[in-house]
Amino acid sequence: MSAVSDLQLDLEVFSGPFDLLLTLVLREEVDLLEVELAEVVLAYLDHLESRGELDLEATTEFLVLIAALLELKSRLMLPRADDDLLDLEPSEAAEELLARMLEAKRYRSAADHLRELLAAEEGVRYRSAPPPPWLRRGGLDELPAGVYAPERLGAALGGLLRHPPQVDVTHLGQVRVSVAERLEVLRRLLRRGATTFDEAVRGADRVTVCITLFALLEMYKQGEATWEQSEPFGEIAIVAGAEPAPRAEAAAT
Amino acid sequence: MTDLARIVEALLFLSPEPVATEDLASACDVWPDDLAPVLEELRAEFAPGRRGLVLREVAGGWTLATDPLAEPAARRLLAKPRTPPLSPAQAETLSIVAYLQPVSRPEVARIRGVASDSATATLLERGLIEESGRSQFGAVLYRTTPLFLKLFGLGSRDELPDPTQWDPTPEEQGELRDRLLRAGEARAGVGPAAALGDD
Amino acid sequence: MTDLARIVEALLFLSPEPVATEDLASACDVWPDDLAPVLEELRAEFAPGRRGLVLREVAGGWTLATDPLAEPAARRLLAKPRTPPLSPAQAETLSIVAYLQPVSRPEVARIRGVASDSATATLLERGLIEESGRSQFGAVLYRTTPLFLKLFGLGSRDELPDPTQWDPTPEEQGELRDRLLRAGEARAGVGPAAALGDD
Repeated sequence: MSAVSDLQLDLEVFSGPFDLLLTLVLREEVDLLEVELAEVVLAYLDHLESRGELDLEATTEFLVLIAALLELKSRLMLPRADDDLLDLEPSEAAEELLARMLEAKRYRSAADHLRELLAAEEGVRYRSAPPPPWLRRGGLDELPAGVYAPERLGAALGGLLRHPPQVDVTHLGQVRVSVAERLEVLRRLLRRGATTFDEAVRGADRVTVCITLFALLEMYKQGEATWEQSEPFGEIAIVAGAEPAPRAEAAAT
Repeated sequence: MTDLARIVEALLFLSPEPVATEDLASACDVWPDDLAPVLEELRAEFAPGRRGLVLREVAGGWTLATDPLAEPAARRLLAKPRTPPLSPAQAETLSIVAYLQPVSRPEVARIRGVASDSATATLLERGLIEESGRSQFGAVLYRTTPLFLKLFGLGSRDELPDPTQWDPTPEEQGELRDRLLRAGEARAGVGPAAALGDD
Repeated sequence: MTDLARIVEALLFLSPEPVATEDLASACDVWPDDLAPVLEELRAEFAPGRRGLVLREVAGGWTLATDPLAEPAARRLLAKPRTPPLSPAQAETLSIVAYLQPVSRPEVARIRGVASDSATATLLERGLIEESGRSQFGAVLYRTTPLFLKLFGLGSRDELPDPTQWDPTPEEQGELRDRLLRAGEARAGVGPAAALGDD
């Protein structure tokens, strides 16, 4: 049983297992706008702690699910969002999850096939005895001078001096981004004045975008920030709210 | 046995790696076409079940290998275990590298949904995969090695079967989709996540 | 060929050293006397002039060897001198050692973003780099060798090409070492030590 399906929730609007919540949300029987997703995350962290072990597989599953919920909720909560933005059907969320699961399944099946191939090779051995002395290849010291081009070294070094575009941090990505980090990013940007959502998520992957949006919602709720989008898909301008809430961080992380 | 067949037999015995037909031909100072009947002769001579050795075509070349009949005795004589089996994580990582090479570790992690650092490290250490440069983002790329082909009995990567053959049919996919939506009704201690994960 | 003869053939093929009759017998789980006719059978099969391999009885026991007929071809196939290509991992590792020497293995791993043990081992084995003491933290330091200078056609380390022409971020400030470490860390993101392998 995975940790995710074991997760029991006791929220204001819903009490029961997490996967039932997911189902009810997808069927629109529970209003996602009323679900405190931060509470869900906290419950999950407590749950992990009580199990005393970190199951990466289950944790990732949870993150994928919660990210899908976050994205859904974010879209629902976007101020001035018109019908275009509200058209994410529950089936689209299901579609997204399905696509990921199919891809993973394809290579899991291929992996099973590889293991069968390897098992079928049981008992096949190759000779690994070293060649007889009269066949030993001479060492590199017998090669003439200058067989390698020094430019090869300069080029290799140059490649190592390159900084990746920011998007590359996603490669350690989806598991490691936290609401606290994204709050930090937003607050840092806002200290310098007004900013935009694009600025806050430049080069970020999808999950980071979701979490950033969630962090922004949290700041909005706490009166730390407000935002404005003048047209659908337009730039989202973010300005610091009148009263930064001292509790915000504790509530969101 | 012709002299040419005798020479090829000796070369295959001496070479630590499978030898391509062209390399055998140039070592024997003949045309590759002249070698074809010799390789057929040897293939018949070392056909499975005839001798203690079998002639195999793997990793783009020819090589001699033992018949599994000898495995228990070989284990007793050499006290060397054969290649250990792959863990599920290693096999998944290897299959993604085998099919999508060159592929970076982040890409493997994205497909598997979990970080695959230790599986990658083990596959590298066992020589089944190797680095093959860097992606445009600077991530190290990996590919499979000739040893991978050899140990899995493959002549080349083209012999890997099309992985889409394991995809669910459109009907099954539709069913999965429905289940994701209807999981509440089907739920009897099994959630949508778990139910899908088992498929 | 009997099963026992097939097994013995496979064992002699695998073993790098001559094998005593007793050892063959115990590996095959038979009495040495049972093996005598099998060895005679194989001796006839692998008699000189018949095949590419010859069964020999030497001081330590039994061994398969190639017929001298194959020697010229074997030399052409296996003993010809060749310049081993530098893999991407080896070229990166060697360039780091060449430009930053002395440099420690953990530093190489931090710059490359992946453990570089096998590349380092190969470069050491080929004599292109060597150890040069230890860092204040006890890590082994590496430097290039005179053989390295010779094979790259360099009179001294000062003749290494100026990397500026390959520098993708010339606007970055700082020493080469610091810049490499910063770029390596940027490529690794904020990830855990796992990315660095076994530092």
